[in-house]
Amino acid sequence: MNWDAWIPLLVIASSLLPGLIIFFLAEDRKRLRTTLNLAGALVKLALVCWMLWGVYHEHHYETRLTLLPDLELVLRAGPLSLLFLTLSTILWLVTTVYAIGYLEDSPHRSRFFGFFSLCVTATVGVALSGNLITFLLFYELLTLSTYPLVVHRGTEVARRAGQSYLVHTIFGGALLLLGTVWLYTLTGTLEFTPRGFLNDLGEEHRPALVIIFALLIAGLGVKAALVPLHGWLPQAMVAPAPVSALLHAVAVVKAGAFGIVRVIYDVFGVDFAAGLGVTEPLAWLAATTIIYGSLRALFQDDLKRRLAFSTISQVSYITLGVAIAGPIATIGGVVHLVHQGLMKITLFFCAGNLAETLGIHKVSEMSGVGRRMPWTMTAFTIGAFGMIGAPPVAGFISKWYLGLGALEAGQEWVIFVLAGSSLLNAAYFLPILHRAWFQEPQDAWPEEHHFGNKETAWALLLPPLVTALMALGMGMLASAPFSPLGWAQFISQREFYRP
Amino acid sequence: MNPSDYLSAALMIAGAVFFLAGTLGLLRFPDVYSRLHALTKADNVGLGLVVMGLAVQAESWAVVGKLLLIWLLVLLAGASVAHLIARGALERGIKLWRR
Amino acid sequence: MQILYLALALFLLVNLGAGMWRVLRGPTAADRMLAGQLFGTTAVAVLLLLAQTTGNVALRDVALVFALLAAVTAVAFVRRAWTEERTNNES
Amino acid sequence: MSAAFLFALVGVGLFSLGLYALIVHAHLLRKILAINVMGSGVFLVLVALAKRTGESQPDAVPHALVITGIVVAVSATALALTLMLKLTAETGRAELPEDQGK
Amino acid sequence: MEALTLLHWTFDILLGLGLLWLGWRVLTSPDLFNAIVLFVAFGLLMALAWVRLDAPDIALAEAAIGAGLTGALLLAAFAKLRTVEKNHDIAGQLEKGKLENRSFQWWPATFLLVVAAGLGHTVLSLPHYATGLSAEVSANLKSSGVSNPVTAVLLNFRGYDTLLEMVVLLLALLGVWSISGSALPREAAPGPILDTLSRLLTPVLILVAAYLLWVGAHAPGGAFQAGAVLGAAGVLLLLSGWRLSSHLAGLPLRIILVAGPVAFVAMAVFTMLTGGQFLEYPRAEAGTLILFLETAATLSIGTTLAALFLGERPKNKREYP
Amino acid sequence: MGALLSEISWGVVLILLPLAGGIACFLFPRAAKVLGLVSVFAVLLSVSGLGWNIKVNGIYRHAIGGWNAPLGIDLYADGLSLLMLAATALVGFGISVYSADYFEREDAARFWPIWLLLLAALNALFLSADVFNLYVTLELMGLAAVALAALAGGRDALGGAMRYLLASLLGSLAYLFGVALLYHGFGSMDIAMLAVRVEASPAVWAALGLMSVGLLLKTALFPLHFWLPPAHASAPAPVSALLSALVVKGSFYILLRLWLEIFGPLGGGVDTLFGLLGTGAILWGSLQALRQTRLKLLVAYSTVAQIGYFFISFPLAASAGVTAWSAAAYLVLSHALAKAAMFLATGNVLRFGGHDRIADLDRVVQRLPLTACAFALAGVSIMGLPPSGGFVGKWLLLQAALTQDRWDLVSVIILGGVLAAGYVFKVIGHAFTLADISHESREVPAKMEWAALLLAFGAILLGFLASPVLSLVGIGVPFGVSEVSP
Repeated sequence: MNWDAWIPLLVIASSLLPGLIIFFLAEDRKRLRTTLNLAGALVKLALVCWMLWGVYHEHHYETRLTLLPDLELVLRAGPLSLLFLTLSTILWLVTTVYAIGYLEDSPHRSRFFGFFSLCVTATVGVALSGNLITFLLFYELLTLSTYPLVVHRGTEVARRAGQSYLVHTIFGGALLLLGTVWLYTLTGTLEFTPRGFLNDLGEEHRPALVIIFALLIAGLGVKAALVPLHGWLPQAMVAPAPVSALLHAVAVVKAGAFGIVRVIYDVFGVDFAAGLGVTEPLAWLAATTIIYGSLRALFQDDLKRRLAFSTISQVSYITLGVAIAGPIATIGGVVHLVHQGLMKITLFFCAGNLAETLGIHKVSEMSGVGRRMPWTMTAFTIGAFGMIGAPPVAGFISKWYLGLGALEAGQEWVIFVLAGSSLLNAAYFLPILHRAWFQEPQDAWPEEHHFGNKETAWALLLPPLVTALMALGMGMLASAPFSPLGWAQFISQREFYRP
Repeated sequence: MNPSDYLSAALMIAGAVFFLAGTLGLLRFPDVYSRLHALTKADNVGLGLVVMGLAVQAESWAVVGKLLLIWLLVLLAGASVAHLIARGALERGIKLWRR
Repeated sequence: MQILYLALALFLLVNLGAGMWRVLRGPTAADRMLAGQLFGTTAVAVLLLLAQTTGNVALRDVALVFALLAAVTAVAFVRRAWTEERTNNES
Repeated sequence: MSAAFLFALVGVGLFSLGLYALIVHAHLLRKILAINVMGSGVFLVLVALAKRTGESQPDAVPHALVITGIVVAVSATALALTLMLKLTAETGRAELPEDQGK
Repeated sequence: MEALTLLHWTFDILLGLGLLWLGWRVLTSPDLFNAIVLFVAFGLLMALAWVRLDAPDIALAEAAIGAGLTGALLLAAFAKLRTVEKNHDIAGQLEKGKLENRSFQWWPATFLLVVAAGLGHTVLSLPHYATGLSAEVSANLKSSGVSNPVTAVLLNFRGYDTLLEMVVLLLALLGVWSISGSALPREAAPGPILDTLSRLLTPVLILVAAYLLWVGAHAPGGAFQAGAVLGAAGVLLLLSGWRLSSHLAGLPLRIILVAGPVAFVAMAVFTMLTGGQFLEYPRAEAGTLILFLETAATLSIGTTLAALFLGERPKNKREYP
Repeated sequence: MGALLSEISWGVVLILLPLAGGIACFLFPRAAKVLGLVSVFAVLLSVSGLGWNIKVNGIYRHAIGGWNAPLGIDLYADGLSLLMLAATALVGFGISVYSADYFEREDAARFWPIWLLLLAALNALFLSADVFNLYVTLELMGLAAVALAALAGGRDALGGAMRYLLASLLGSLAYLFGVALLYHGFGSMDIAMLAVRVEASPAVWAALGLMSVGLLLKTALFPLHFWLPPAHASAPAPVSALLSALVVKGSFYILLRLWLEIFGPLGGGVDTLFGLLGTGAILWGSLQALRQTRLKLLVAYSTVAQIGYFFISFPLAASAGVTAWSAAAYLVLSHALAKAAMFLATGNVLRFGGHDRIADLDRVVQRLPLTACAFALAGVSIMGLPPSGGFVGKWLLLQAALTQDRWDLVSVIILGGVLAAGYVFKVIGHAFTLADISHESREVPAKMEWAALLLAFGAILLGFLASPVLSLVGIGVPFGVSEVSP
């Protein structure tokens, strides 16, 4: 075992160990806790950068541990893994900073940050998984580590949200498990392989494979919030804002979407899946979810709920991209994994800032807030434009490639879905912006806190600004090397062009 | 069959008759005291006769001794227990039968 | 002689069965226990007879133990189990 | 048919009788008696069938097993009786709590 | 000869039917005390059945334990049950041991008839001749150290079972001591008759126990039977109002209680240290070692049975002067 | 060192050591705690010795008294026995550490000797190769378990113990009847010899029926589980843990052993019946667990449900033997650890808050984070979520079921996991709800919390140890070689 084999493990450990230590820290050891959190995040970032450089120079980072007699736990850094890994690592760092500011005086912080770290560990594991059982392992760990975060507030509403979350995810996990074992009994392997590992399977297994696909997608669709499995997501809004950011942008829904990408690319293979005839229904399902989520978002007054339905809609772009099963659409879908993450996390940070600073929870309370919190609302505006798909924000790139890809694959109907969704996005974001920037403020904010002469605490303000800038930058510098788009093209090539 | 066989047979049959008598007494007599009386007499004598009958046939004196020991033990236990039961019955107010 | 031993044993067994009636009938616990006493004695006799028929001398030891243990049981009854209150009933 | 099978069948009968009583009766002392009768049935089967050697001397192994079994039975009976008494002291009835009031 | 066979058959069939009938009455008679007396009688008949089955060793054990000690245990428990129920003052509920004789229940009865029929069929289907392990037992009897095959099996061939057996007894006692706590009914003074009886019988019982222990090597008898008789002696003493003096009720009593298993464990360690298998006695000393084991076992069994009868942990102070 | 390890007959040591320990505890009640802990630790070491021994030399066989079977009794240990012994020693040690602080002086003197004798009985059971000897160990185990179950005193515990005793005695008698039939039909009590000699006949079928019913009763397989919840729920916490984690496994082991060696090869539909009952157990037990309002009863019913999983293996073993049996073995092992941890955690909750009403748990579990964590980790294994021993077991079970298209069983396995999640989270949810800090009643010693946590952690760790564990279990090929490769 050379050093390269250790690095994936180190990446896992860099958040696992601080997390475990934090559990045992007393509530008031704030400085140590913060140090541990940030140090872990920075170490992880460094390691990821190291791996990025390495993979680009064709190093192989792979860890294997025996799990069952014929099954191994595999952690491997491939291009797709790194894309997701980098995203979650960066966003973890940002979110940690934000959470430190956000949870300034609330109780149970050690518990919170412990599970927070576990949650990131699970996400990183999901990203690095080299086979389906490893994926399953971290996927379930993610369920378990996010549950305490969802119910963190400890209210009756939170408890019910947690229950709903559990019912959905446990059920999804069971389906995923079933699909995985079944697949294993057919093939004897679960190793993620470009263009899938099912090509040698006989014709007689096709019906079984269709069902397995359905099981896997259903299992993943719960976390990816595909309609009709999305019920938990809006309820989970009761969680603290950093948790929502984590759920929506980094960890949970992303893990689901990422899993769908994995299943279609590295388990079934795009061609094989298309040949089975399973991608088209999936595309329709994704399209339905996109429209449904947008429509529901339109009618929410609660800001976070509106964002939640927006997530349901936006995440399905990723699914849609891979389900179209063409090289260009793939680029769109995969790159949206990153873009949506950045934009959505910005929006949630901003929503959190509004709630924390002014006590604003509802869209109808936002009149004139742009003047009170200009920086926050600037970040919010960038995020919202990205969601709508307006250039030069990153969201535009995703939609552009999705549209092109659909045309290339001869699926023109997708264009209408994209257009319709963009319109709807505009319809639910623009009124917010209008209200925030152009309406007169109310006499008093619901519950105002003062942070000196700043609009809010720096730990709360910095993260959304950073992520907003990144979203902007990725849109403008999309063709630069090492940009998400570049990676997405790399991934797409690997899948569609035989060497 | 030699003469000793006849002797032992007679003794044992007599013993059996006593046992029968004891049982009949147990079944027919009207109260616990009279039943006690009949029973202890009859079965102890019955057993004694059977033991004697067997002793006639015994192969060694040791066997005879053991047989007698058994009989003595039964006698002792029977008498004591009968006494205890009778006293207990009186203490508990079980009435004597009067014609 | 064998036949006589066995016949007597059989007779005593039947005799024992007849005595069972008193156990079932009662009426007082003393009566039942009394019948139990009869069983012990009868069983000792049966065992001695069987020892003679089968030639298995060990059965005399069984009879000996029987004789001893029957006494212990009876004492247990008198000392412990006989909890009847003063009664005025009569058979 | 021989004495071996005769007594083995009696053993089967006692086993079944005991099981019936164990199911039907609620009183614990009765249940304990039932278990004892069942045990005697099993012992009888074990020993009766040991007589099938065709010689005067039966198979000694089951005899040893049954002696072991009798000691187990008396130990279990003693424990059961103590438990029954203690339970009765708590509840006032020598029945299982769930059976009471039926 | 014909008549003899007929008598044998009659005896066996009557005995078998008697057993079944008694078993039935034990379990159905409406009076609880009656059921116990019938159970003692049932033990008596069982002992006769063992005799008929050429199993004098078991007959001895049954006479001592099945009919004797179990009867005493049941009678004592019955008495305590009355006291307890009286304390609870649930009037008329179980008046004088009469219980509501649950009416005949068809479903269990039918089910058990089927079970009995199936088991009966199974028993009858077994081969009519089978030697079991008797050949192996007699082949190895010489090297076992004793000449009574049952003792050979119990103490040598399957001595391990016997070791565990001693532990079963010990565990039962531990369980009883751990559970109990119900006060004994105060013992009435024994009275002259009982006093004399126990004075006479106790030495006899102890002698008989020693005799059975000794004779077990070559004839029916052995540790269990001897232990049971010894236990009966203890029971008789307890019934006569005798209690273990307080300074013996602690460690000394416990040492005697575990003497049997300790002897076995010591023997096991000894045999293994001398290079043999677990409980493999040196052939030459097998007889002596077995007698040693049996003596310890007899002491333990007797004391344990008596302690089980007493039912509660002896106190370290005198309760009954 | 190596020579010493293989010179000593560790199987014998494993039986004598706890026996001697138990007797010593009985003789010197004041020192019972120390003597007990030392004995249990020594047993743990001896199991490692035995494991080392059979890993090097293969199957362990020891002819007691120098008489070989069938005349004498043999001790026998292969990978399966080793697994059970190791589970017993590990869980037993954890529970012992817990008990050292749980029982006060008076109770400690009662608990330790019985527990050590129970340990001796379990070890003897797992090492026995003789069906009658197994009966004696079964009785030993039963009496010890009942005595422990009654320790708490009071109406519930005594009633539960009484019911348990009756069920246990009935089970043993049925088993003994089976032994009688086997012996008289085939002239031996040695399992291996019987395995060679048996052929389909009424005696074998009746023996199978009697022994199965007897052992199922003791294992508490639905619908013969009626005695388990009252007994397990009313005993002191360490005792509940012992009963649920180890004692029911003893009778299951005998059943498994007999099935593998004697009855399984004969065929017949009994395995299907076991599967059906297992299904019933999973569904009924889980639903009952969901309905409970008291934590201890919930955990007890969870045992009823989990026992069902062991029996799902029987119908699957016909054509996927090794996988199905490995699954059962792994489930037994991980259930032992997880369930012990759960009961110990419950004991902490009860001690701290003085009650175990699930609806009012908030304040209690929040003040005991380690205990809550232990319960949750154990719950992960019970639910069968990765990474945990329970997951490995269910994975293997699903694999065996899917290779034969047993969709009925597949759905039961999956559904059981979902239901388990339901009842586990019914409890865990309370750890996160807001609650006022209340006046707690009693301090919980740290050792008691850590014992529960470490056992639970062990159940999780098993998720990563499947390969070595299964290769150890495979020593002596207890499950045959009929592997179906996927």
